[in-house]
Amino acid sequence: MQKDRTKIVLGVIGADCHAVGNKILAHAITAAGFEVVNLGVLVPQEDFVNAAIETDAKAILVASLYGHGEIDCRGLRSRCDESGIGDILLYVGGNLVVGKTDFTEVQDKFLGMGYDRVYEPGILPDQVIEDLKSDLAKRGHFSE
Amino acid sequence: MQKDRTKIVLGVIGADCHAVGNKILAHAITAAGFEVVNLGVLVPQEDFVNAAIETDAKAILVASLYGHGEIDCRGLRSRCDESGIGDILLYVGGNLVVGKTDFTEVQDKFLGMGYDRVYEPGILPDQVIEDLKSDLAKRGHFSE
Amino acid sequence: MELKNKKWTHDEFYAIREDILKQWPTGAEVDMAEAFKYHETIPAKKHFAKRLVKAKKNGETLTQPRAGVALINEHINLLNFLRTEGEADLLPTTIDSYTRQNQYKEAENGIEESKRAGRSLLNGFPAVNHGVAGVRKVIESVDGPLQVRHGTPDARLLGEITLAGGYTAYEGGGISYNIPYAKSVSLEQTIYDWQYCDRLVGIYAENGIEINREPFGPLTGTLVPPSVSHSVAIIEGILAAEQGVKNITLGYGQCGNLFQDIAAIKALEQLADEYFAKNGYNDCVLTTVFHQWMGGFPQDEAKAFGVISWGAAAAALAKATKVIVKTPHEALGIPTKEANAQGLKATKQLINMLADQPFPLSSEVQTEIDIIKAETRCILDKVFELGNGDFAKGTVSAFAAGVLDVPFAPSKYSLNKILPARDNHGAVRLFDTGNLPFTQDIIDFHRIKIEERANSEGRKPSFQMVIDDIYAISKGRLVGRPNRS
Amino acid sequence: MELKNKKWTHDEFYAIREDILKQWPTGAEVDMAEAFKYHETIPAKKHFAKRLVKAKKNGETLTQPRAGVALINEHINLLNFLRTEGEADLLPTTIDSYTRQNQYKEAENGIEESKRAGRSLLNGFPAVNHGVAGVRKVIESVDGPLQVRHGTPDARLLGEITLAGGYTAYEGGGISYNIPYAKSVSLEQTIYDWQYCDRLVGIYAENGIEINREPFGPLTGTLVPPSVSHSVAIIEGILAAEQGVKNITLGYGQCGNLFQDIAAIKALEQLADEYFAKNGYNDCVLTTVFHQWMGGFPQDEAKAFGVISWGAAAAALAKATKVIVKTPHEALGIPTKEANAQGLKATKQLINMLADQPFPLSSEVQTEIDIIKAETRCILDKVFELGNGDFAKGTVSAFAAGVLDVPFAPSKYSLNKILPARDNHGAVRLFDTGNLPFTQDIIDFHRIKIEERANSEGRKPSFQMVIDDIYAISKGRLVGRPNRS
Ligand code: B12
Ligand code: B12
Repeated sequence: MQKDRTKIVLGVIGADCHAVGNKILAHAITAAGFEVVNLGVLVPQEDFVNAAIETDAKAILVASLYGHGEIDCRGLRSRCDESGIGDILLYVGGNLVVGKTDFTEVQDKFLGMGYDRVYEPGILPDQVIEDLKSDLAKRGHFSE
Repeated sequence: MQKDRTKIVLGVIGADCHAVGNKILAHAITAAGFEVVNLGVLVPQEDFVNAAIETDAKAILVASLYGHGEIDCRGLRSRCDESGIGDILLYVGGNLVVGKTDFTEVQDKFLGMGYDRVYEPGILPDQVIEDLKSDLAKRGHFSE
Repeated sequence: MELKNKKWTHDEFYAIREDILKQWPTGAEVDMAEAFKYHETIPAKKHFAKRLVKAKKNGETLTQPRAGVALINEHINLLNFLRTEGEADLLPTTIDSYTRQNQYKEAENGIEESKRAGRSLLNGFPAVNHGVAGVRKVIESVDGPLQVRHGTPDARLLGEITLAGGYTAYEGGGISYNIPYAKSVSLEQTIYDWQYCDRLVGIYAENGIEINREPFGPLTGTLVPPSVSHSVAIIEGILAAEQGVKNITLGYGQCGNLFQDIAAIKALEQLADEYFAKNGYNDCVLTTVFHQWMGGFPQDEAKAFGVISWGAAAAALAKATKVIVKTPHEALGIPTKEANAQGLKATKQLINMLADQPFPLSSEVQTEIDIIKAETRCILDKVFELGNGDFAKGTVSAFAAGVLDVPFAPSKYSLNKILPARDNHGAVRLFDTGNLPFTQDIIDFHRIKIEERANSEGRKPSFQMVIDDIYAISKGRLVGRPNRS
Repeated sequence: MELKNKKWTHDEFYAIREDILKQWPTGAEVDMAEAFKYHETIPAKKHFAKRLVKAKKNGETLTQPRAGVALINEHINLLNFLRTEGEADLLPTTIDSYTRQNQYKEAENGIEESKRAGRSLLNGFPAVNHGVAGVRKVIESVDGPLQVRHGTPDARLLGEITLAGGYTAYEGGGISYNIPYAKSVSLEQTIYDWQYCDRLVGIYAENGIEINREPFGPLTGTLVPPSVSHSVAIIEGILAAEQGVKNITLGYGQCGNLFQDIAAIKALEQLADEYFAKNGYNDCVLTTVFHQWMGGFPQDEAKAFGVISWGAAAAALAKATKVIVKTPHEALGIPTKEANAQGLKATKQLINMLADQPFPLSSEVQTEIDIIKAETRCILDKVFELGNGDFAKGTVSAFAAGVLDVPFAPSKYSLNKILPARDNHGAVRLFDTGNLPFTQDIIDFHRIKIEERANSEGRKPSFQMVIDDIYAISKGRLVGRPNRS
């Protein structure tokens, strides 16, 4: 049983220590039937990529709450390309930029960085899980 | 003594019943050495004019708090002209229009109606008294 | 007409009704029998009285804004916005000031000017001019319980039209809509005219239609001591009950000291039950309304949010049945619908956060309850005595004698002998008790409280202290200390 | 290095100082002797420690924001705006997160990017990169007491530079800036590194320069029970005092239940006095700081104002020496200077309105004080025992054993066995007391309180209840009731 569960890498990027959302997401996504590889907080880009390769994960969920997301999240997609997992799902969410900012702006910026989905501050896990399931189903990585 | 004191007509115009500011103004202006002819609240335009004529007042202070000032205060100046007291000082103050509005707009509107001074919401009596003294002094109606 | 607190017969009522409906053309639209049928079509969830009863049962505190504009569609949009965006539990229709003074021509003119200007030049909704049909547009397009809120000495035609139009709650009273709102209308007149409104509501009740009535609690909204407003509220409640009103909400305007505010609501509930029972009105449902600070507000919006939130907290801790909400625009002008919704949302947040926190009666609160009840009994019993057992007659004589007296009131029928000021903890006391029929103990209590403060400020009690208190909250404080404001 | 709670000798201190100053080029600018002279030129009114002492004496509650941007001039403008427009009594300099992790290269990059972007891309002020000279520009251009606020496990270089630069207050501690802010830095390491900072402040004190120190009270800011944060605060206070710190402010993050919040501040004062005396630190001035709700905020600004105002009210009624203020932008992003000033003004309005209202210790408050003190004593005495009379050693073992445990902490050195949840009145209790060394009575007390709530919600206590509580305030409530959120 354990081994059929789709693996998801989860972590909070850069020098960011916000842990509460991370713990809740891990709890909720696990409960939803995935196997969560939770790297916790303060995670450098390379750790996300390495964990994904080692565990053959199908998606990387990057959180950035503290405002440096703009700087920290750049280049993760190309890192994945270089490491041969260019097609992996990349989600990003949290409070991505410094300051209260119009979200569509932020979304375009991060979509431009190569993330497949960009989430508004305070989004609930249910939404994320729903998206994960449909995106992975499309890719044949998930079936209920 | 009583009779040398310059007379000031004070009242709240139209269907407006806001009495607190009126009482405080009457108290402060009296304390400042004027004789206040206080018409109180709910005062029609003609009463202001008649009171001014009867008492040979040198200024009329019109208050409008409740928002209808724009409608109620129009035409008071011409009424004064017609009654032969066209040169009397006219001040207006309170919350003159409906809604939180840029004051310079409001000021122009009421200066245009022929008021000599227009006051912002919540102005303190001291300011009013200072203006009264200098305006009346210019006209030779007041000396300390 | 001889004024007495006695239920009008149908003959007395219908004898004058014709003339009232003739005061403005739209009066002709009123057909009571048809109105009763119309009310039966109003769903329970839009029924004001029923919603209050439910809230009282569940210990809820409901939010209600003030709001009204000149034109029907704009008014509908405004109310729906406050309901959805502002999460308001109860909705108002605030009536404009011309209508309040029965100046329907001026109101008509205000409607025309508003159409031309493309913005409301009236400070409320001119319901009489819009008539029964216009009012029903509002009732039918707004999803929530609706109340008429005004300030009308003679509100008989307004009552006929708005109730026939489908409103299920009607604010006002012969004292509370005269003394703070009028200058030279006699109390005999307004109490008599409001007996008509109460009787009208009574007749609706006789026909199975429950309309909520709410005397206007805060009066002049400025440093009114609880016992003064409580006396007026209870008298108006009794006058309404006598005419057959069954669902009554008694009000109080926040003074700002937490213990006094909580005590005021508790004392109001207890006194009302006591005096209603004593006078044989045992089948009325009584609820309470707490008004967020009704005096001068700070112009700064963030500071206004502070005042609003403190009012919300006090209302929730006092467990009032509903709270009337102010807005961050209060000091400057009639709020935009957005500002109005903001006041409602800040209030809702606090009420929800405090809903789970009971506030047991501390000894401080109990002391305040005791003094408020003692003072109110002094006043009410004296009023009763002056009226030889008739609260209507007694009220007229009581105001003449200063036994009832409202600070800063514009009406010449209020002696204005009493002067309120805050004590050293910010509770509203009396610097001058005027002719209020207080016992010597109570008079001394107030003197000592004011002296306590005066000493701590190193000045003598004076009218300046009263003025400082009037400005204090708008200047960012509760007590108007000399050096600080 | 062997960790012990023992005042470092000058030799021990200076032995490692060279290397620390070499961690980044700007370290070379630090000249302590010159710094002492510089501090003597700082006027008393800009002196943080002195202002706190005065406030404690007068029973004031001072307001302080969080604020920091990447560039010096922008930072100066920001602080002056918060002082004048926001009426802030005390000012901060919030340090960016790269500096907090000693990533000075990334900080440099952030400065460059911010210059290019014309807006701050850093979430704080990178004081190390700006160096002593840069810091002094701030000190000299801002009229108010200034504190460094950060979250830095190894804050030695930051301390050297900012104190030499003229800051008179320094937040942080070896536990409170590790457990909530780090993942895999050992407590031996951070406690040791913070002994350096405390010793540095002690050396300033030896030279007649009083610097205020403040352990970070709220920890993870999310449902932290008072006894847990009090234990950490008092331990860090003692560790600081041992190194010669004389002016200490102990902190607490609002939980939301009024009685628990007031009790928490009172208990913190009483416990601190007790344990400082017991351990022979009799010449420290202790003050308190109350943090407005540190967990998830509502995104709606009006609702945020409600939360802010409630925090202001609790701080004022608890008579904390200062309150750290949130802003209406909290849920979404670092606030603009305007939003920051709004939070300050709403808070100031409430503090002023409540300043005159004493809140006597009701029996409800006293009960909370008693339970908080009993719990905290259990923890502190066990820590002391585990360290064989040494709080530094004891802390390390206590965290390993779960005797000290911080909910939701990212650090692997916190067991994360305890689970907090609100009781039926919204007070924060423990749904799972983990390995906290509580007596059976206390464990039962928590169990009963949680069961009370679970029953009223008709569900079993579960982790879902904890999650519901984490979201509750951001969803407009205090207690995360199932059907309501
Ligand atoms: C609690 C808190 C803290 C605690 C964190 C304790 C801990 N270790 O976890 C403490 C006090 C230590 C703290 C510190 C700081 N914080 Co902080 N903090 C918060 C706060 C108030 C709540 C965060 C939280 O726990 N929310 C509850 C959880 C459940 O929700 P969440 O974190 O938003 O996560 C949910 C969603 O966002 C989503 N989600 C999150 N990540 C992802 C990722 C993916 C892929 C997806 C799909 C979804 C998703 O799912 C989660 C579950 O619903 C927020 C403001 C707010 N939200 O009200 C500020 C906030 C995040 N902090 C902020 C800042 C700046 C800091 C500091 C830098 C200090 C400072 N300058 O003020 C430091 C950071 C230090 C560091 N190195 O990171 C800012 C960020 C500003 C910005 N982005 O512009 C915020 C927004 C406050 C503010 N407005 O200034 N903070
Ligand atoms: C107390 C109050 C009431 C009390 C009044 C009791 C009484 N009889 O006095 C009650 C509750 C009865 C009341 C009723 C209404 N009110 Co009212 N009320 C207020 C409130 C909260 C305070 C007014 C006050 O006493 N201030 C204290 C005194 C000392 O200050 P002041 O009145 O501003 O006067 C000072 C200065 O303005 C200046 N000044 C005033 N007049 C003049 C004139 C001159 C020539 C000069 C030089 C200076 C000057 O000097 C005074 C002393 O410093 C204000 C809002 C606020 N300011 O916070 C609303 C406010 C004035 N009311 C308002 C309204 C609309 C009403 C109502 C129509 C009900 C409604 N729709 O909400 C009714 C009016 C009924 C009627 N027919 O007039 C609005 C007006 C809106 C607008 N202009 O856009 C306000 C601004 C509230 C709001 N934002 O909606 N109100």
